[in-house]
Amino acid sequence: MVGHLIFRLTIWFLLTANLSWLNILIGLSISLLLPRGYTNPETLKEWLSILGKILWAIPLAYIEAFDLILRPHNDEDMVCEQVEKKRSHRLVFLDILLITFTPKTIVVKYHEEGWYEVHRVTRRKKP
Amino acid sequence: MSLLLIAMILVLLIPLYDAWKNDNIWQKMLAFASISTKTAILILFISVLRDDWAIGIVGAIVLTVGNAALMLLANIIKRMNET
Amino acid sequence: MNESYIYAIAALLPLTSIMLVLQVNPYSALVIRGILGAVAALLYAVLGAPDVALTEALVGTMLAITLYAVAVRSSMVMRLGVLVKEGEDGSRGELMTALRSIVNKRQMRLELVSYVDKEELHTALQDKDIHGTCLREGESYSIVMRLQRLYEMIQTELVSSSAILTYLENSDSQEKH
Amino acid sequence: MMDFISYTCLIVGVIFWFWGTIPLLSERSVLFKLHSLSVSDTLGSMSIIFGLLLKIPREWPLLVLAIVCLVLWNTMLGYVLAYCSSSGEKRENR
Repeated sequence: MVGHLIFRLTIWFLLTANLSWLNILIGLSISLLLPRGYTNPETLKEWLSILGKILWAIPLAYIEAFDLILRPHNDEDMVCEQVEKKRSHRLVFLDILLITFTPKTIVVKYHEEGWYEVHRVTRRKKP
Repeated sequence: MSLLLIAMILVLLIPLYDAWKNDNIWQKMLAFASISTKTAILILFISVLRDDWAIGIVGAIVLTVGNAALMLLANIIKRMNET
Repeated sequence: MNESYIYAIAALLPLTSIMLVLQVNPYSALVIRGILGAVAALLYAVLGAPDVALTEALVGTMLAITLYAVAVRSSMVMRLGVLVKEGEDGSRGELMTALRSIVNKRQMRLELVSYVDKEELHTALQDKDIHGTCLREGESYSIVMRLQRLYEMIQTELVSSSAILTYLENSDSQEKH
Repeated sequence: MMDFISYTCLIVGVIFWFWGTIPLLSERSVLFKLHSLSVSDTLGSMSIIFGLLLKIPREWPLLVLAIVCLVLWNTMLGYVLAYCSSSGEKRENR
């Protein structure tokens, strides 16, 4: 509930960049009026851990990108990654986002039973 | 700055050529995705170059809308191939 | 004017539009239409018309593409009525493959619509639910087409000996596909 | 100093663009091209926007919004394209 409100207000203020009373009022009413779907609540701890992961993913992605540029990766393969079951939709979304964001891995498919099909590029192994 | 802009326009030509030459529909979609992002970034770049807020907002919205349209189109083309 | 890059960007628009006109496959044309929309939005924004650019991005890229996709999907199709009990295997499968390749050459799809008995099949043909029917008659198949264009197209190109093609003379056959 | 960092970011971004877009012309699979496109379109563009942000800090709300949009949408687009292009043949019941 509060999370939704903060998220929408942030986007509103970034978009309008205006902190007058009228604008705050309009933003508040819009973010209250917009419909929201039902989601099961997550604990604060899960959110903090995923936030940390997101912040860490950005430098990691750049490191991987430089690795790709400097040492060409020419081989590709598919792996399956196991994650814990019974996660809420938003956390699954963030998981997929994190895996796809790093340039070496892309989630191809998500199965309900709790594992992802991940496509990776690797360096060609010498036989 | 102007030189960088010319380089960016040159990069934009690569996916254009690819979209023209490549016959596979998914390769064309990749080129479209690339062009859609690149044009949005170009709009943002020019807005900063000219210090124009209105153009910048258009850039941010084009970034969102272009990608949303791509997702719709990708899903529709996937359905086409199924039937 | 010292902003020479404007000319470079302006040159992209005719380039993409020529690309769009030269496309043959409707789906490729859709994708190129999206590219044209993106490039047009860029040009409009550069020339100092953010409102036009916004409209082009919203309508030209998103709405038009979706509507065109739905239109292409529902119109570029040949619906052929068949009976459920005549299975897809054997000679009919071969016939359908031949038909499909003929139709695909013109960027269309072949859609098989199954019906339970002959009565339903004929009503569907009369009601213009389907473009033609395919029925087993002894060893061979008889294909009845309702539209003249489709009939001529299949007649000139279908070389299969196991099918007899007929054109259904209708009272109001001016309707174009 | 600020100018130097911003130009570095911009040039790195453009180099990423070049590096990631050139594989489009090669004869590789869609997924492989998607990897290099995610380098160029997400990371390179982020770098370019960050360079612009340092250049004109006055427009920060818009550029931060652009970065957030870019990360979210481009990454989701990569997933959607990978999903749709790989399961084009297989029938998917949803």
